[in-house]
Amino acid sequence: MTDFLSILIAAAVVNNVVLVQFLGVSAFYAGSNGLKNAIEIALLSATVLIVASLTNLLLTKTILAPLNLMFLQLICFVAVSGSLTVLIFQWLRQKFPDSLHRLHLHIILVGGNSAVIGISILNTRNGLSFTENIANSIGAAVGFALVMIGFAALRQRLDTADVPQSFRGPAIHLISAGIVAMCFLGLAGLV
Amino acid sequence: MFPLIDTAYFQILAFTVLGVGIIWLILITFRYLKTESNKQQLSLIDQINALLPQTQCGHCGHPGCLPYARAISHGAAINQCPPGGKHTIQALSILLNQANEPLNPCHGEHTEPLVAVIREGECIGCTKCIQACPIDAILGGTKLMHTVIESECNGCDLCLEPCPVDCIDLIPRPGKQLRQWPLPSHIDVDQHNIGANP
Amino acid sequence: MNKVIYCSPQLNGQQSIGKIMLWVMTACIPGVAASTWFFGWGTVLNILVTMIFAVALEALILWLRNKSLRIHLADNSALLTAVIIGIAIPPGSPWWLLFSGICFAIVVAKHAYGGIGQNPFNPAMCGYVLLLLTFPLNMTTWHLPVDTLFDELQFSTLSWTSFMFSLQLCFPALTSDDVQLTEYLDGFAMATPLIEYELAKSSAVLVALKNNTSLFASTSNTGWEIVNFGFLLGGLFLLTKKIISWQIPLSIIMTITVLSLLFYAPGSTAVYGETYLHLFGSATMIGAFFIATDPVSAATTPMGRIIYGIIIGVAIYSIRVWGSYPDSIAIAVLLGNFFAPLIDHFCRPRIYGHSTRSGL
Amino acid sequence: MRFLSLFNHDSSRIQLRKSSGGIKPLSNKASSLRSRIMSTPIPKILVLPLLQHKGTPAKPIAKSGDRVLKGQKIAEAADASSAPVHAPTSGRITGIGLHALPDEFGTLAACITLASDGNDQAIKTTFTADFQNMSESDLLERIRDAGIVGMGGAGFPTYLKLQSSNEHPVDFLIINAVECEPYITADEALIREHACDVVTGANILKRVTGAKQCIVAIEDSKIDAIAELKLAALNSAIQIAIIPEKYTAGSEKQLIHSVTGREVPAGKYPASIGVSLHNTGTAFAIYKAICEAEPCISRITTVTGSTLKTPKNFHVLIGTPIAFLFDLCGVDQTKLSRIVVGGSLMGTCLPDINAPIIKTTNCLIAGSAEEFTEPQPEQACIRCSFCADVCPVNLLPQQLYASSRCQDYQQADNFGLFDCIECGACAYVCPSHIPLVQYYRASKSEIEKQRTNRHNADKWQARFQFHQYRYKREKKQKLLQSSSIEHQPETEHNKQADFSREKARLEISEAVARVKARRSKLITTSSVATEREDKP
Repeated sequence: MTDFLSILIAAAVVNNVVLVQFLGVSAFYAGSNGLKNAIEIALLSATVLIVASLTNLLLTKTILAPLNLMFLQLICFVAVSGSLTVLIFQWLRQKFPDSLHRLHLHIILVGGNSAVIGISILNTRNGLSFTENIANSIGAAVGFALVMIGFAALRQRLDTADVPQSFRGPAIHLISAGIVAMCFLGLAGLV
Repeated sequence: MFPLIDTAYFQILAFTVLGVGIIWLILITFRYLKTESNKQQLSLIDQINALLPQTQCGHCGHPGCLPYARAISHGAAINQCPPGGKHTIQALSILLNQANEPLNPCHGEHTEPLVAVIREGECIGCTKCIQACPIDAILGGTKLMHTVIESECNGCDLCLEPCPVDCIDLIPRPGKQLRQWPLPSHIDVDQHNIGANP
Repeated sequence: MNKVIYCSPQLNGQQSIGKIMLWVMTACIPGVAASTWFFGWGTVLNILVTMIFAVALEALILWLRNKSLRIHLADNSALLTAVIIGIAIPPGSPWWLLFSGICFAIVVAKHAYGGIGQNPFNPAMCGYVLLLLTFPLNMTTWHLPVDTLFDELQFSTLSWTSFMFSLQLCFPALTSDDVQLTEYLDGFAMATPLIEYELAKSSAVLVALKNNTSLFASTSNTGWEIVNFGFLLGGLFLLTKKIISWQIPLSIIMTITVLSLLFYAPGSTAVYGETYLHLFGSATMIGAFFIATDPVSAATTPMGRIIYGIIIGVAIYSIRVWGSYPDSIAIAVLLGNFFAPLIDHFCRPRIYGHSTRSGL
Repeated sequence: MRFLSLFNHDSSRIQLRKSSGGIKPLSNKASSLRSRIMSTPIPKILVLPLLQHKGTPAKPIAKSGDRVLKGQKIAEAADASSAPVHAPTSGRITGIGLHALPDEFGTLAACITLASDGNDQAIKTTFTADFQNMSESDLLERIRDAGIVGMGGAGFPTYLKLQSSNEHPVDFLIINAVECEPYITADEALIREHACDVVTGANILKRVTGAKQCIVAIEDSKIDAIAELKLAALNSAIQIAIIPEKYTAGSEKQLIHSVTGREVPAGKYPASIGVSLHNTGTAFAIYKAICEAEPCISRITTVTGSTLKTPKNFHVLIGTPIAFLFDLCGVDQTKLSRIVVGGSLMGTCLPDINAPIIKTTNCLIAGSAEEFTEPQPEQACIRCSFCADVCPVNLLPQQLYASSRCQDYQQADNFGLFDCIECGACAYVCPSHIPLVQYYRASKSEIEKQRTNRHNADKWQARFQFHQYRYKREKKQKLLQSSSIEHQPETEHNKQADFSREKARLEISEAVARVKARRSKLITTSSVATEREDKP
C-alpha cells in the first residue's frame, strides 16, 4: 500500500505534470484566470485525465501491445481522450443541466489538455505495473488540479499589484510560474 | 524501540484521517456543483442586459437595451453605451473577457444623470412625446398640458425630437449631490498631495 | 482656515516600515555574531558586500521607474533582503555569487512585481534557490569551524588576518598567486547552516556527530547550535516587540518537532535524526523567525498563517530527510509562498455580526 | 483602584467579555478636565441648521423678523426621522439662509440665524415636572417634541430609536459613558458634575423602553467619574460596568458585545437583538426635557488643543459659532494649524471657523503643527496585518485596501467593506501611512452610487416592459374595435373621425404659429438683454 501512496505523491508533487514535466501548460494558464472557473476546470480536467489515462492504459495493454500496433499509439490516445471529454461533458450536462452551460468554452481547454495524452504515453513507457500506473495518473491529476487552483489565487493577487507596464499580464504570470517551477525542481528526489 | 510511524495505531489513525479527508473533498465538490446548478443561471443575453443601464435611449444605435444586449452577445462592440459609461464597459469586459476600451465618442458622451423638463407654458398637448417616451414618464391628455414625472424620467432625450414646439429640455438631475471623499489621487507614492483639497 | 483637508484619523502611530526593517536587522545580530565567532568574518563580509550591491540595484531600478529615492530607500527593505541572503550564502564565497543572487532577488523577485509589498515570493529565498540550482558546488563549500582550520594557519578568529583571509576568499583577484587558499576549502565540506547533515548522511558520521555534540561544546561543527540559539534569541526579541506574529514560527517549529518525534527511533540506524538535531542542527531558527515571517510573501490571516507554517514545516522535514537537495528552508518557504494566496482566500476570519465566513 | 474595591459590589453581576482589536493611543484628556463645566455667555448671532443629525431636515415654522422666546419651537419635524429645532435664547430671527455646517466639506445647508437680545426670556410651559406618573407615550411624545438626538456623534434621532425598540422587547438599556476617543472629555465632565441627573435620565429611559436591566458603562481610567456615579446610582436599580480602557471600547457594536455578549447582526440595529444604547449626553438631555421642561437647546462640548491657553468643557448653546468658543479659551492664532471637530481619530478637519455648534458636536480641537503632524507620504502596503490585529470588527483591512485601490468594488463588498465602522484604528497603526479610511469612504460612496444606478435600471426596465405590454394591448384593442366596426355600414362616426382628424391638424398648425410668434418676440427681448450684459 505504501508504494501506491509514494508513487501518487511522487506524481503529484515531485514530478508535477505542469511545473516539472511542463505538460498541459496551455490549459493550466488559460484555465486559471479566475478562482471560481479555475476550480471548475481543475475538477473537470482531473476527472478527464484519470479516466482517459486509465482507458488508454487498458487499450495498450489489451489491444496495441499484443498485436504490436504500438505505432498507432498516439492516434488512438488522441481519439480516446477527445471522445471521452465529450462523453463526460454530455453526462455532466444532463446531471447539472443549467449550471454548466457556460462550460462549452471549457470543453476546448479540457479536451485539448496535452497532459492527458502525455500521461497516457508516459504510463506505457515507464514499465510500471497496472496499479502503479493508476497511482501515477491519479497523482498527476491531483497535482495538476492543486497547482492550477493555487496559481489562480496567485494570479488574482498579481492583478492588484502595481506591476511595471512592460511586465503586466502574461509576462508576470509566467515569471511567477517559473519561480514556482524552480521551487518544485528543488523537491526532486523526494521519493 | 521502533519509530512511531510503524506502530499499528499511527497507521490506522493516518489512513482513517486520509479516508475522511478524501470523502469530505468529494462531498464538497458535489455540494458545490449542486449549489452551482440550482443557482438560477441567466442566459448570456440576460446577463449582458442586467449590466446595461436600461435607459432604452438608443444612443448605441439599437432600439433599446435588450436589442443592444442581443447584438453584444453576437459580437457587437461593448463601448457604445454613453449613459452606462466607464462602469458598464468595465463590467461587460469582465463578463465577456474582452478588452476594456474607453467609450467611443461617436455615440455621445457620458454625462451626469439628466432629467427632461417641459416648459408647460408652450406645451400644446399633442401627446407626441407621451407616445415617444419608452417608460411612460410623461403625464397629460390630448390638448391638455403635459408634464414629466421627475422621479421616473431617465433622461434619454427620446421625447425632445418629436415635440413640434420644442418645449422640452434636458437639465442635470437636481437633488443634493453629497460631496464624497475621492480615492487618494496619487496611487503612485511620489506626488505628496495627501488628503483632498476641498 | 485649513489649507488641506485630511481624512479622519488625524493622529498617526509614528510606526514606519524603515523602523520595522531596522528592528529585524538588529534582531539578526546575535546569530551573525555567533557565526562570526565560529566561522570567521565570512558572514559579515557577505552581508556587507550584498548590502552594497542591493542598495545600488534598488536605487537603479527606482530611478528607472522614476520613483523618488528618498522615500523608497528609507524603507531599507533591500538591506534586509541583503542581510538574509548574506547569512544564507556560505562564508567565503566569491563576490560574483553574491551579486547574481542579490541581482535576481532585487530585480526580478521584487521589482518585477512592482516594488515592496507586491512580491508574492520571498526575494531572498528566490535568489538563494536560483544560486543553489545554478552553482551547486559553490553553495556547498563551507570551511571547518574556526579552531580546527585556523590552528593550522595560526591566527585567531577575530584577528585582522582572518578578516583579510575572508576578504581574499571573496575577491580572488586580491590574493597573491603563490598562496592557493581554495585548497583549504575543498577538503572540508562540512555541515552548513542550510545543508543539514545531508553530506554526513552515512550513519557513522551521524553517530560521531551525536556523541560529541554536547550542548555548548565549541569543538568541531557544533557551532551551528550556538548560531541557531543566537537566531532564536533574535526571533523571541521580535515576538516581544510584536513585529512578527507568533503563528508562523510556532506552527513551523511544532510541525518539525511532531514529525521528527514521529519518525525518529533512538539507536536505530535510520537516518531520520532526533528533534534536537532538526531544530538546532540546521537553519530552522533562521527560517522560522526571519525568513518565513516576511510579511509581504506570507499569509496574512491568523488562521491562514498556521496552515502556511504547517506546509513549510512539512516541506522542511521531508526535503531534509528524503530530498536530494541539501537545502530545505528556501524551497519550503517558496512552496509556502505559492500557496499563501490560496490559503488567505479560504481562511478569512469571521466578521463581527456575520454568522459564517464568506468563502469563495 | 483599591479605593473602588469597596463599592465593587453591583458590577460583579455583569460578566464582561474581552473585545477583539483596539489600540491604546495617548488619551491627553487631562488638560480639559482641570476646570469645571463653564456655561458660555450668550453670543450675538446664533446659527441653527435645520439638519443637525442623520435624517431629514426640519421645516421652519417661524418667519424671519419674528421675535422668539427661549425654548420656543422654530422648526417643526418634517417626518419621523426628523427632529424639531428650538430657539436657544430669546431674540429676533434675522433670516433663513445657506450657512456652512461643521463638517469636512463645509457643506452649505439651510440654517435659521437668530440675533439674541440678551434678556434670555424663557417661554412659559404648562408642563408638570415629575415623570413618575406620566405614561410612557407621554414621555415618548415629550422626548420627540424636545428634538433630542444621539449626542455621541452618530446623531440618530432618539425618538426613532426608542420607537423601534418598542416593537422588540428590550433586555438591556446601556448608557454609554465609555468615551474612549482621545481628547474628548464631555461625558466624563458631565458625569462628574451631574451624575444624579444622568441617573434620573437613565431611569426615565428605562421606563420608556421597559428594559429589564439598565447598565451604565464607563472606562476604568475615569476614577472620579466612577466614584460620583456609584454615589448617584446607590439606591436605583442601575448597574455600572467598568470597561478596560482601550480605543473603540466605546463604539456601539463593541460595547454591546463586551457588556451583553450579543453581537449586532450586520446591517441591523441593536434594537433587533433587544439592546438599546444611548449616550450620557442624550440621557442628560432627556432629564432636562422631562424634569426641567427645557428642550434640547444646549449641550456639553469639550474645547481643547495645545494652542488654547485654558482648554475646558463648555455648557454651550446650540448654534454658537466655533470662533466664539475659541476666543473664550484664548486661542493662539499663530500656532493654530488644524481645527478638528470630534475626537482626534474619528473627527474631521474643519475648513470654516465660524461654522456653528450643532447637537452632535461633542469636541473641538485647536491643534498645533506638532500635535497633528503632517502625514508622511503613503508607501506600498507590506501586508504586515498590524491593521487586521487592531480592527475591532475583525475585518482584513489590507485586503479591503488592495481591492479598493484597484477599484474592484465587488471584491471589497465580499470582504465586508460595509461592516467597517471607520474608527481609524487601522490607519493609526499602519507603518506605510496609508490613509485607509479615505480609501474605504471613497469605495463605499462608489458602491452606493452603483447600487442606486442598479436600482434605477431595474425600475426603468420594469416600466419599459409595461410600456411595451400596454402598447401591444392597445393595438389588440384597436384591431378588435376596427374589426367590430367593419361589418357596420359607413356610419356617421367614421366621417366624424375624419373630420376631427382634419380639425386636429388645423389646430396644431395654428398653435405652432402662435408659439413661433411669441418665441420670436421672446428672442428679440432676450437679445436686447444679452447686449446689455456684454457691455459692462
